[in-house]
Amino acid sequence: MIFIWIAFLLATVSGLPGLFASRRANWPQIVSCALMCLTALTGLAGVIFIFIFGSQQSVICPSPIIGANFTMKLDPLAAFFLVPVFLIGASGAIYDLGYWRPARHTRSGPWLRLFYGILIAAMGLIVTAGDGITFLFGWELMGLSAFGAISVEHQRWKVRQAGWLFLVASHISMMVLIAMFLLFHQAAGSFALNPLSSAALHPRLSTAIFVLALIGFGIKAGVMPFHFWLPDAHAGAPSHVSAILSGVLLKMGVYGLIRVLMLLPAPPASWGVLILILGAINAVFGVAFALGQHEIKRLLAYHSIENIGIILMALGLAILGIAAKHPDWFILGMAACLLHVWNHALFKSLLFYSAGAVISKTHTGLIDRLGGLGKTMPYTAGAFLLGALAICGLPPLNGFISEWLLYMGLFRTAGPGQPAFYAAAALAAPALGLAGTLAVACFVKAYGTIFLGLPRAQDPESRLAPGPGDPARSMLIPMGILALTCVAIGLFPAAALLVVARAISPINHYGAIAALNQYVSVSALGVMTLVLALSLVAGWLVGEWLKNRAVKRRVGTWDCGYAKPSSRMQYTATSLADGLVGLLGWLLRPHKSSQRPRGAFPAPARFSSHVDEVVLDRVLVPLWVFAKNKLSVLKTFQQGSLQMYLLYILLALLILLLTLSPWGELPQWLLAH
Amino acid sequence: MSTSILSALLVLVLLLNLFALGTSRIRSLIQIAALQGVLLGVMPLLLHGRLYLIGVLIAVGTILIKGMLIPKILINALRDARIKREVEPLIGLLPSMLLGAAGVAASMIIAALAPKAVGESSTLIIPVSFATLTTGFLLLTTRRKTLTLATGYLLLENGIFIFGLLLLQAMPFLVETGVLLDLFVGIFVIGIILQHINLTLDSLDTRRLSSLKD
Amino acid sequence: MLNVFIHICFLILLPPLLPGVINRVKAVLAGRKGPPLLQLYFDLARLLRKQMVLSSATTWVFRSGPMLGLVAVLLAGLLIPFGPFAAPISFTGDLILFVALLGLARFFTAAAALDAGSSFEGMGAARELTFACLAEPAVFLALLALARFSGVLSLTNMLLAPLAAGPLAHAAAPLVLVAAGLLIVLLAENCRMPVDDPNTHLELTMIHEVMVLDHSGPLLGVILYGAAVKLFVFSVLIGQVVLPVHTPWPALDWLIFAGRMIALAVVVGVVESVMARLQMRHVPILLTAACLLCGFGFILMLR
Amino acid sequence: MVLVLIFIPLFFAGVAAVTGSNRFRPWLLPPAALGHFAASMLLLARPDPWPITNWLLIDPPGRLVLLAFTTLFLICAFYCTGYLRLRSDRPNRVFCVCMLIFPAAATLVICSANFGLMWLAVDASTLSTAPLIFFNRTAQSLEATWKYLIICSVGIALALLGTFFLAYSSLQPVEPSTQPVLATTMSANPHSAIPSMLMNDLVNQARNRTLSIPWLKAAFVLLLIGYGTKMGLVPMHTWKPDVYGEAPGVVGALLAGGLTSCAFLMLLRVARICAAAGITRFADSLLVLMGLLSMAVAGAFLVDQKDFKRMLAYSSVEHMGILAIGLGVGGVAVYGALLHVINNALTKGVLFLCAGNIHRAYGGKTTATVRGVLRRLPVSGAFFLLGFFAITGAPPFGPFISQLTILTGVINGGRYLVAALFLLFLLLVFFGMGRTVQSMLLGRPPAATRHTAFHDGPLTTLPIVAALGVVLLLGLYIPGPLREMLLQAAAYVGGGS
Repeated sequence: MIFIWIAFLLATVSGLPGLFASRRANWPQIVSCALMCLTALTGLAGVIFIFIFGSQQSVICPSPIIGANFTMKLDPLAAFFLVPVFLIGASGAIYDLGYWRPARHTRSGPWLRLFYGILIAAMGLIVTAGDGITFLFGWELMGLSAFGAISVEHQRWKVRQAGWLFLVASHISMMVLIAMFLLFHQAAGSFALNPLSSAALHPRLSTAIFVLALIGFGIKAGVMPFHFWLPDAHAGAPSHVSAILSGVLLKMGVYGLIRVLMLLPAPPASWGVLILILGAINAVFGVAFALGQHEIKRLLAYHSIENIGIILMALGLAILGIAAKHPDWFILGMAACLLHVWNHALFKSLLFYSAGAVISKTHTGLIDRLGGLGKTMPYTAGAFLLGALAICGLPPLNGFISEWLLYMGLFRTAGPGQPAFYAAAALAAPALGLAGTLAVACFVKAYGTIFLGLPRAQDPESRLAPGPGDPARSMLIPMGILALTCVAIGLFPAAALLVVARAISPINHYGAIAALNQYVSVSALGVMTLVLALSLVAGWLVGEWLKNRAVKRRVGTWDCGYAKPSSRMQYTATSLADGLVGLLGWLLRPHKSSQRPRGAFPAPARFSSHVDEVVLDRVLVPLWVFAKNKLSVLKTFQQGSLQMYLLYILLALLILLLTLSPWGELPQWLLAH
Repeated sequence: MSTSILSALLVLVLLLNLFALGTSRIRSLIQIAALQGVLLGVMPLLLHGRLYLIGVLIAVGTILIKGMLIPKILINALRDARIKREVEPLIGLLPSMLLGAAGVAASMIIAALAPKAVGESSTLIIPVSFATLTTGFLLLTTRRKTLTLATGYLLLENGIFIFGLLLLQAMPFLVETGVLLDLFVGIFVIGIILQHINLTLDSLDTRRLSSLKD
Repeated sequence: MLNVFIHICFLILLPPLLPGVINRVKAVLAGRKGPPLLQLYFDLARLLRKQMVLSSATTWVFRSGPMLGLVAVLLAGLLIPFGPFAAPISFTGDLILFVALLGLARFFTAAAALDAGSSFEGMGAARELTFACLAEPAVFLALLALARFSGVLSLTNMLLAPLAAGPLAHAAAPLVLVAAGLLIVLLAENCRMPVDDPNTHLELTMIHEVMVLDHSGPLLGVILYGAAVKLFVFSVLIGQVVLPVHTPWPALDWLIFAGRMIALAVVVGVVESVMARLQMRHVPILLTAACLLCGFGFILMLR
Repeated sequence: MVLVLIFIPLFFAGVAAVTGSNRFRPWLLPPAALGHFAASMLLLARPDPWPITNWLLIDPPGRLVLLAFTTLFLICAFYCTGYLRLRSDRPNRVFCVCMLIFPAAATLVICSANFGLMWLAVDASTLSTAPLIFFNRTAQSLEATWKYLIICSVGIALALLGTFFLAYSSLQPVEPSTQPVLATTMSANPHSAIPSMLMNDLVNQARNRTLSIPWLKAAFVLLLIGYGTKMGLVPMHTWKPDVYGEAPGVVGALLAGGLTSCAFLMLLRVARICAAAGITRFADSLLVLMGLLSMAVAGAFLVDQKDFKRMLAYSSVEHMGILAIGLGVGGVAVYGALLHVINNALTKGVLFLCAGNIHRAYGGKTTATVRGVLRRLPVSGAFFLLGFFAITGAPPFGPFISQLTILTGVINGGRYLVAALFLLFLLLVFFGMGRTVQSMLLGRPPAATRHTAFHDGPLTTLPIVAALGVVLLLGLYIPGPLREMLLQAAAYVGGGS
């Protein structure tokens, strides 16, 4: 416990030195990085203690709410969620050393580091909160500090918009959660996060709590259709902040959902199905939207939606398991859910780091203007490739392990003799498969266009020409760490699942460890991934050997006999995705603009398609504008004429006096109920 | 006997209200207000058969302030302001008179409905006070000149003062004089502001005073 | 043990035979003589002896892609049972690994294609990926149906279950639907008619062939071989579903198995020669049909 | 003691009136404020050592408001010296004098137990603030002052009528012959049967059900309208945006934090009588109605509000609505409302003082000219942002706690609809304010405003820091004594039951 405390403290203060030092000095950055690493070490030490010795609870101090305290509660589940917080937090701080140099980001640097530290501490507070008030404190602190971290570069209009959207979303979720916790308080009689007894809880009330929780946490987790804030925020923030947002902050929503659901007694199967369907929709639609993106970080942002969808599917399966008294569904679902939380944090941060490296070198994130970076930035390319394979759920990497568990659970719902209602839940498996292949398409597109082929710049001298090689070591190290963890979890799933099982223990009624192994043979899977990895390496070696042995000569790519091929004739990402975007046009509503060559001497032809944020641009913005216009009608009542103002007073007087008359009871009755 | 005189005075006040609504000249409007002030000053004396200290003092104070000082301020403001002497109602004079009459009727009905406390001297007090109140509000909402607004406020206060007669004993000396004083200071400050308005905007027309809006 | 050995031998040696059979059938139906049955073996032998020409645009992805693809497909081949004999590798959940391996192969093939930086190969990669997205759900639905039918989650037991149940099992009808769906998937995944014409020479209309334009020599050989193995693996999958026969004599079983493979090749050949190639924009409809077939198969199992 | 409290500012006001030096005069404010603060602390610490009459008693809610007011006045006083130093071009005699009379009047409101006296004090406070608003001597400030005077005077007049109704409702049948006698000895025996304006008499009579209910209801309506006008409840709020928009920031702070709290205190006292008389439901539903209306209208006007001082005005309207709802809902919500009085006062102080600085630096108060404040005035900008988050109910600041407590009361009262609307309007307010604040603070400051005279100085920023510090503290921890006071006050109003 004390370790966790120190960790939070260190994280909070890590940004302070920068505020009091000169803006161009380097040492505050190094100090804050060191403090953040220290945070990670102490924090992880505390986490290990929790894993070994089990839950702890402690009262911090009486809270200003009457009859409530600030309490912290640390159980293995919380500890499990603390791991990415500390790990990604520290690696981000290291990445920051090379990525956000004081020389280039003189003004924004100190603020960024301040907010970054507070953000880490706030997320830790959320996870360790033992009561609603503390939770809400952490929640808002997280929202505000993340808002600060996103909009450090607020002189850019896009960044301001992104920050504002994030703030709006986070405030809506705050309000919903306040309502949720108030209902919880009414049901439980206190804000403490203890399981509710089914006796005290009216089913309508528990349903209300569930729905509010789903919305409130869903907004933060970027669940469609509440994801409108997500792409802009991820694209606008500095890359390591995007990594935190996508890798850790979204998971806070997942954590809250799990926590609250586990407090509610006897969730009905319908909840599980609802979450499952929601998850499937998110998984497929998220990656579908990602296909239409041209900006690497926006693309990654939509993939966060996809992965949240996968996590939700797993959660839904677990709920279904509780409702249907099927321990195997619960265990598999919960294990997949938690493991994927870790995995997504790892490979998504890895991807954001490499994307950040590319952007910092080439000054653009537009996929179609890049190319051939694999030769000049081999390490970055390798990191991105690993991340891509992992996020596509391909063996032998970690993403595959969690998705495999989820598939296992889903297939089991279709076992012989299961009622059709539950077996139908297995239809989520094809959806997951579809999401998987779409992801493959999407990342072949991204990886192939950015790192393979030739640079697409008109002239090599332009800024878009590949930069002078890989980024600074301080940026490569965190990538390396994350890549290694991805591989490790992929090759030794059994070890990771031991931790997961420990994390499930406080919320599960079945005894996880035995269960998991008796339903699926993780060890066999581990062996297989190991074999696969080895044979892949062998294959790669053979390829290299062939090169040394059999290469006759090197020529330009065969260009079908064109006179003067240019690297801009390569297939672009837009064209790669065009087929699928066309198939999904009913959903993505792409704006296509094309100019076909005509006549004997055609004018320059061009084609471009753009997929915008449907929920935001087609629904919310028009709605908001409409509301604004309607509200501005009211302003005619404040036209500056004193006589009118006095008339308002008179009218108010008369109307209120009317309530004295017999029929004045009506409004009172209305308001009393 | 005193009760009947009181009632007579109250009726007089009622008539003055209608005049106030009907007159088209600011000066006469102010004078009407002043006259009302004087009448109001007399009433406390009549309220109970005999004289006693509070009554006399209040009477004198009222007559002094409501009847003389305040009208003086307003008249001065009117003299300094280089403006037309018409009241410029937002709605015609006749409609406002009709509205006033309606107000009187309504006050009568309301007063009739309202439960009375025993030992009330004149049954006219409540309706007349309500009617005066309504008149004040009418002047406030339907006149354009700042001065007429001030006068309307004065009538409003008069109405309240009349109601105050009902609980003369309840309102100790301090409160009563305080009320008067406040009224006086209020009008005084309003007068100052009026002068400033006059200096800066060179008019007392509220149309010039509606620049602040959303 | 012996069976495992035979399994591996079949997996390595048999695949190049199928294209030969298919081509021969097509030739016969077209009234031509056609290339020898073992043509692909000869081609491979020649290609492996050749040297290769590399584009200066390429990186290691271009060179290793085909190898990695081949490795993945071979491993997938080790996961499915041949005939009545259990697969060398079998554990609960290997069916997911099976699908994932095919995905891995696809990833590297497409990446390798993009590495050459030619628009044709980009085109091919785009089509490959697009159609795969439609084929994948069909495979999963088929697996669901089989899981529902067999109640186990390892390919071996799953695919031996129809065997146990016998050809006239109660669930025969759904299985036929599933098999039909899988056949379409096979045609699409292995770029046969009516989805793609392996013998065409117009780059703009090709899918698989156009992805490998720049590969030459041993690499091309590896690619051709990998494609053959993929075809083989798919055929095994279907064969296990449609013709569950087995005898007490293992040797006979192996013969039956080989025969079944060849029969399937013949079927494919016939399909190829009787059907014309679809327009690219009609392919998705065909694949959706495959999804529906497998889906119905699963739904029918639900009752 | 209470008299001392009232006379400290008055004394300094006298000194200020006779002081000749324009530069020295502002320095009279801090000692006055310190004295007032110290005296108030003494008064709050122990029961009044020298009570004079039963007219000047300070009741538990009064204690809270006194605490909030004197703290705010202290902060504003220090800020004011810095502010007036910047405005040394203007004669500040009247300003200083009124600046010192106003607290005396407000203190009288807080400390008096007689409705008549309270009314006098409220009116005095109105009149004493008018010259403060007029400080800038521009046409706009003139118009604002004018509207303020007329609207508030009318409101106050109605309040007076309401007070009369209240007294009249306590008029009981007695023999006419005995009236004069009693009249002379009235203040001697507060429990007389003749009309009384003393808080305790009225409450006692209400308890023995000897108040005439219809007149009491009418009185409540009139007082609600009257003091609601001072509070700025919709639709009597119309003076607020103009006045807060035109008055100097520090005056806005005193009005929004101090005057409105006093007006709310009046409503609270009336509500107590209603509760005692058992017409709680009537009073409560009206309060909740007005409160929701205020929140809704404020929210609507806050949406794309270009002028940040008017924005603060509407936010003040919204918070008056919150107070009204808290009072109306009763139960633990009253506790929340009383806490919110303090939080709102201090947070509004922060916001208005920062707004004053920003206005000084940019010479404009619309988002057209005011951009990139965080660059131009780092301290004021940052604290304006924090104040914005605080006032919109974000933890870890005090208003979050008070609003949450009020909401708890609403939910426990089973009024889900009210709770939903409450949250909805809070959201609307956040959108409206947030957009303006964001476009003010972020981005690059216009070149023209980079090098204007004003910069953050100690006197103009430290008071802000202090105020926000208190707000933050109240969000994290409520000292025992304060909690005691709050509980007592809530029980006093009848919130406890």
